[in-house]
Amino acid sequence: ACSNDTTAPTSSVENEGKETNEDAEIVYIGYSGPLSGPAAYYGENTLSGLQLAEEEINKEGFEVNGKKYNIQIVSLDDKYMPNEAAANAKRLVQENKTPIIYNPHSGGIAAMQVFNEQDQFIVAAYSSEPDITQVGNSLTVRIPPTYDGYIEPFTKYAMERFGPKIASLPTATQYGKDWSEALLPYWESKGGEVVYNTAIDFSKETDFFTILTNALKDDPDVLFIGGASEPTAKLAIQARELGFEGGFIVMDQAKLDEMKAISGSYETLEGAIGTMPLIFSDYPGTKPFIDSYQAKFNKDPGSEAGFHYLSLFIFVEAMKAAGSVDDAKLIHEHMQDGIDSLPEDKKVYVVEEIDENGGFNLATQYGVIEDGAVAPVE
Amino acid sequence: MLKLNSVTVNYGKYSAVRQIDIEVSEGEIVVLLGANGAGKTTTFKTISGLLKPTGGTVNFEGAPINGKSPDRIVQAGIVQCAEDRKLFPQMSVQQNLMMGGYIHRSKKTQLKESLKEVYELFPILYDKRDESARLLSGGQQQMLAIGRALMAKPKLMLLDEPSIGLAPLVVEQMFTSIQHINKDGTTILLAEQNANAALSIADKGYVFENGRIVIEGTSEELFSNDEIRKAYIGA
Amino acid sequence: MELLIQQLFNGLTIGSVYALVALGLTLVYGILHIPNFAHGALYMVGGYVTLLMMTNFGAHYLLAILVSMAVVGVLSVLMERFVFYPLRHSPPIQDKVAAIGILLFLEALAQLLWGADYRTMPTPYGQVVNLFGLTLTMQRIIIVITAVTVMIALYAFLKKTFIGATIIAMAQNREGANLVGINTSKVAMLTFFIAGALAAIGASLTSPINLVFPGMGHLVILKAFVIIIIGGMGSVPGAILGGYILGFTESLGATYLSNDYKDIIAFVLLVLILTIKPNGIFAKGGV
Amino acid sequence: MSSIFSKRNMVIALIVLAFVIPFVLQNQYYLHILTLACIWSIAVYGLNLLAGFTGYLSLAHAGFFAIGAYSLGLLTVKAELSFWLAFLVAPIITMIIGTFVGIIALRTKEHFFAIYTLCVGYIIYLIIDKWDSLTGGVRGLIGIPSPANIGPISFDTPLSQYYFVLVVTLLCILMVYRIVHSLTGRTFIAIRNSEELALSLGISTAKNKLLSFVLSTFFAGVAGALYGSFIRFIGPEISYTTIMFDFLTYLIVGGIGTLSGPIVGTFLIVLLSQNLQFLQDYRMLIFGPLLTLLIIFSPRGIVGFVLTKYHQHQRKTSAVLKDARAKEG
Amino acid sequence: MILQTKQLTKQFGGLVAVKNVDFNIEKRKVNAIIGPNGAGKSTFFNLISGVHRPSSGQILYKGEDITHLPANKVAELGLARTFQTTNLFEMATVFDNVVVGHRLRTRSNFFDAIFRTKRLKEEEERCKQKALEVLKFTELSHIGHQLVANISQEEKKRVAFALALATEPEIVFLDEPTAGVNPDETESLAYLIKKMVNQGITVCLIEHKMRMIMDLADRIMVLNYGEKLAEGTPSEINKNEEVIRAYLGGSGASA
Ligand SMILES: Nc1ncnc2c1ncn2[C@@H]1O[C@H](COP(=O)(O)OP(=O)(O)OP(=O)(O)O)[C@@H](O)[C@H]1O
Ligand SMILES: Nc1ncnc2c1ncn2[C@@H]1O[C@H](COP(=O)(O)OP(=O)(O)OP(=O)(O)O)[C@@H](O)[C@H]1O
Ligand SMILES: CC(C)C[C@H](N)C(=O)O
Ligand SMILES: [Mg+2]
Ligand SMILES: [Mg+2]
Repeated sequence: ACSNDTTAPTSSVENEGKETNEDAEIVYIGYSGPLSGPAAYYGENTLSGLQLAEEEINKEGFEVNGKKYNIQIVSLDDKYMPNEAAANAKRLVQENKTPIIYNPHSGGIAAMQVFNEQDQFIVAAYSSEPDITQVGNSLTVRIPPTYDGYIEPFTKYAMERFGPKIASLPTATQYGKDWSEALLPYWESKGGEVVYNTAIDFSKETDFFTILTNALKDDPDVLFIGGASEPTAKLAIQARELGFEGGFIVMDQAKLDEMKAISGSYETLEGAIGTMPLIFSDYPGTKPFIDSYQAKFNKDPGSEAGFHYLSLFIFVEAMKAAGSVDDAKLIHEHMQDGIDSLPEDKKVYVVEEIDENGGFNLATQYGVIEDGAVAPVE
Repeated sequence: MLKLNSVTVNYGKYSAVRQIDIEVSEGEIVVLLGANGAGKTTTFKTISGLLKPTGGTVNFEGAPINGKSPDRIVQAGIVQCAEDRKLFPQMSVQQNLMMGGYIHRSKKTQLKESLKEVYELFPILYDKRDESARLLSGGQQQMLAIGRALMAKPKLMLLDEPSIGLAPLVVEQMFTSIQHINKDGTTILLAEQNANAALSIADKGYVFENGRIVIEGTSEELFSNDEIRKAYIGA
Repeated sequence: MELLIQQLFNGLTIGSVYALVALGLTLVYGILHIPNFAHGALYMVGGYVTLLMMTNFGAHYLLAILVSMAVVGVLSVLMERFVFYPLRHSPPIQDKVAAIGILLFLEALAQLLWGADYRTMPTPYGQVVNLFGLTLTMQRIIIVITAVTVMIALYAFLKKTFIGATIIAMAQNREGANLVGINTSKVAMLTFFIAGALAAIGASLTSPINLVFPGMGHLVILKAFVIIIIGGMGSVPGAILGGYILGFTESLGATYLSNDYKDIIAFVLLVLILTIKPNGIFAKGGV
Repeated sequence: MSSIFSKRNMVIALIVLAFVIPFVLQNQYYLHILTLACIWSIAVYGLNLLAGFTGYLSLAHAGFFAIGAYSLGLLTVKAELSFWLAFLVAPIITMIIGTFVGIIALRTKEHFFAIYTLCVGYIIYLIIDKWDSLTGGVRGLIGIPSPANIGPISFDTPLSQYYFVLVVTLLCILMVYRIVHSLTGRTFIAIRNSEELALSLGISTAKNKLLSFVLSTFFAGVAGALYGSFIRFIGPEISYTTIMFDFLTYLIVGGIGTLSGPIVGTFLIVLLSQNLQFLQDYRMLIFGPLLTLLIIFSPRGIVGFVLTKYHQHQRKTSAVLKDARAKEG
Repeated sequence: MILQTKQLTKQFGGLVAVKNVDFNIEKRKVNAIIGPNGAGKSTFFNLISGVHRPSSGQILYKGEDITHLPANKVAELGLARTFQTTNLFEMATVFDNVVVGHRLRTRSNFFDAIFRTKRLKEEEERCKQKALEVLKFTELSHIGHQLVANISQEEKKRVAFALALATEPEIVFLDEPTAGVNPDETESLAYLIKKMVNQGITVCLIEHKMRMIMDLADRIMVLNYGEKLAEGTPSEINKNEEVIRAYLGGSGASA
């Protein structure tokens, strides 16, 4: 295998056996993310959305300048490490001439941004890290929304329903810290009080009782939690075990439905407010997406999958509008066109526009758990 | 009982023992004499399976035992009391002795019996039974090593320089004990620098030089051999 | 005061887990001088086997743990036979790297077989118990009780039984053990088996309060290594003491100093201990 | 005669190869990988100096690597020092911290030293991770400049960066070569062999051990600084145990205590793991056992294995020569 | 008299390994120490050479108090030693082993190493010359290029001598230099020791091989349980009843 450098790394979705579009050319789309190690599940979820999109796109193929194309995802493992992500990006550009490379962590994205303009590829950045779009990189597309939109409604809801004391226990990633840095001042400005504030490193903590005991000692009304859904759910469960009866503000990385899978019922999570789980969303394209995702992967999709799925369709549309499948700059310039011409049934979320820094702007929905069920907030 | 047939043992390229033949019959005390580094310890290690011979065979009670693992050889009835004693330093005297009875571990009463016998043979060990082995003096450690070997109720006991570093008085006691053990039915193969004492209790002996056996004979023959008197007895 | 007691109990829980994992490691390290970095992977496999026994075969939690102990024990023995036995004459660094290879393999295998996702392990002992103003859960009480029982049992096994004594004997003098008729290969396998079984117990007990996933071994293994060195390699009381020292430092440090810096506090404490006692708390060979 | 001829020319040939390879490969990605491998190998040389030649296995080296990288990063990004000054100062800072750590850590020996330094490495990681206001915490440090132009030479293309890193690597190897082959190196080896003996030969083991420790942190610091300027983004994970285990693996696979081991091991493993990428999920299923097998069948590493064979061969030939001479005589 | 111990004592926990030993080492003589295993002989060496700190007592070298000097300083003063278990770098050549022996007489540091300064080159040359010289003296020149792992036991002992000699010592302390060596080779080592004394070096050695000691030693001290049991010429020691009882045995034991 070592000497056979010309063969492209195959995608994990098998392309052989699909009889359509035999004469179509292939556009390689790069992906670098954690596919082994502690963050592998996160990586797999993000990749799965791309794979589903790839499959659907290739049923018909797409046409640019009268030429037919198929997509092929080339995925490489970077173990969540920036330098590996950079090496992967180099490799993808060099061997597959990928005009777009996805990466789902801020470190990898930042490392790629060092050379993506020079090497002419778009970083499809799945991160809510504000820096990603603020460094002024001209070939970056930030896919998920920033969390600013959540601060106000979450605060309002939680404070009104439960009271003014909050204990903050976000995940110990930059994303988590930024979230709490945005939330807590706002919370205080609305007359609230922060009674405890620390970050939890889910990759190092075996048991959350110690932290929770401290967080709960001043009887907070609300817990601010978040991170990967499953450990976040564990945190909520253990808070209940320790007698906590208030509500939760759940940052957007965790999904209420995924948390319920761990807690067993929504009762435990009563009073939690967070982003609307994809399965409860009702954008035009959500339903078809959920159906085909369930058919393919045999589980409910999370928003990571949804965003990746959606974004690939937008990129394809942008390529069509740009009239090029390989000119990253041109594609980036036509992102707005791509968004505008996205078919209704692919709108898993509704992206309104792409801002001047390359960030998607979209309307988001929130959900709360009331009486043991998810309910949308007005 | 024990028969070494043209046994050769190498350490890497170096032959420490070269084509030696040794025979030990039941009930005998046989002594191996020789200078430092002549190959006695190597021979013992080979018999008890810690080393594999490069050539030749070792037969015990008619069956070959070369190449067998040390624990199998102990089960066959050969127990070695090594030159450097190889005690379990942090275990107590009694624990060391009980470990010596490892192959009879299911026979609790027999073990108790053996323990009593050892304590009778070496009363000092009884006084020190709860002391860590490493805190014993050299002589006591040597007794413990022999006691531990006896616990296995061996048919053949290999004693590698039991008198090493011991005060003459202790050496005397040691040899008396060896005779006792032998009278109780244990065959003994002994390596010694202290040729005088060894030959006085042995039936026959072999003299090693540079890994070869240069002289063999009964104790009387060796005792009266001038060369040996000069080299090892220093008369 | 109540806070202190609650945190002491929390420290006890977490310390129990650390001690259980460290025990298996210290046996293997102290007796065979093998720094088995793959021990964390055994821990992880232990969690999965228990989980799968419960979810796929409907086995009771306790039965599932027994099966897990057996499976991981055997896996551990296989590791000894195929990797560490051939390396028995090499210096420990080589073992370390070989163990890293196994670790990578087992983690990848787990991910392939069972997926990368987080799973929860159900437990029949989920009840919350309130005692004297303390909040305990049955599971945590079980963790502490089991850990203490297992430690006492292991200690008694090593000290009071013949088979156990062979392990100690081998640690103290390998050739000597050979010379009294102990099959050292068998003892090595036995030791690895026990270590594997202990990892399985640790993981099976902890999983209901955390999650089961391929990388779960990382949570404990580094700390376990530090513990066994602090406690003196091969020392059973040392591993237990080290586990609890770390557990209490973490819970009390998080409470009275800083949660963000609690790991630093724990590690600085460990460094201090080693600075003052360069050979660990329990010097070598104790068992 | 022929052996001098071949050894010397091999080295020259390899260096020439290293210089022309970018033109042969014409592949940015491989250039990137080669550059990274060079950087790693410098750190591994540092580790080797201490673990391989002096006999003290430090597991804090990823930490010192990170200190080098962060020093460069902070000096350029926050203190806005000129690149070259920062590049000079970064290894010095690493060495200063290394001196303090070394003085205390070297009180311990063997396993205890290894674990002690493992703890120190972990503490370094935690400090980088937690001290947000200085290091940027988990977000890391972004925007480290690449080497500034020296007159007409600029370092902003991958090719020029490769040459820059290559030259530094060669200088470092030369340094290690000279140290190992000097009286200082002989002193280190004597300490590894037996501290007792070294002491009895009048060698101040404490001083020399510290020297070796500090030198090895120097190489880690240089590698870290290079890494920072090459990837231009650093996060706390570069000081984590994963990186430390990588270093260790490179060293052991290449051959600990040999001069070419670090570079052989690093290049082999880095290229191997990159080339196994196509296996996707199965990568570690293959790589893990491969690593284990490599250790089982060649415990002294690739270079150790080759050296043993070489010595055997030499012994045989000299024996043959002796025989021949004997027959003649 | 070149070196003198006064009431030298060493305690390990409860064990007194060396107890109030007064001993004088005579210049250019062979001073031997004998005694049963565990008598404290090696410990006595370790005290003098600075490996262990004495619990009490004094060590004077040419009238200067060296009791508390670390081992490397003691070596610099001209006291060299060998160890009971041969202690060499197995995977290096004999020559490379010996070169480092002269390190303590050189000054070059690692800057010299990196810049290959004149001083380093000179000193390296000096070390190599010294190595060649002592290899010649110990009759090892022919195996200088061999790996230590591949040479015989007796050759290893000689390498250990060579290493000690490379430090340019005034006294060498030899701990059981002929252990594990056959009688023929023992004799050639004894010859080498004589040769050292003829060169003006003072020798102090520990041995269990009586015939060699009686032949070689000018003076003998007998240690027993850490205490000096007797001291004198070989023939005096040979006749000393106490020594016979505690150590020599012989007629006493068989009687
Ligand atoms: N592990 C080893 N590796 C290499 N050579 C060895 C080893 N063990 C012993 N030898 C050598 O083998 C030879 C025979 O040694 P052995 O220990 O059998 O002698 P011995 O007769 O028991 O001597 P002693 O009276 O000193 O106990 C010696 O030259 C010794 O140096
Ligand atoms: N570092 C130490 N710690 C504790 N006890 C020690 C230490 N070194 C030596 N001893 C003890 O001191 C006593 C004297 O030991 P030493 O090595 O000096 O004996 P020796 O006369 O050289 O014996 P041999 O002839 O066997 O070499 C022994 O009982 C030994 O166990
Ligand atoms: C929630 C995610 C969008 C955040 C992502 N894990 C990051 O590293 O930035
Ligand atoms: Mg012997
Ligand atoms: Mg001695």
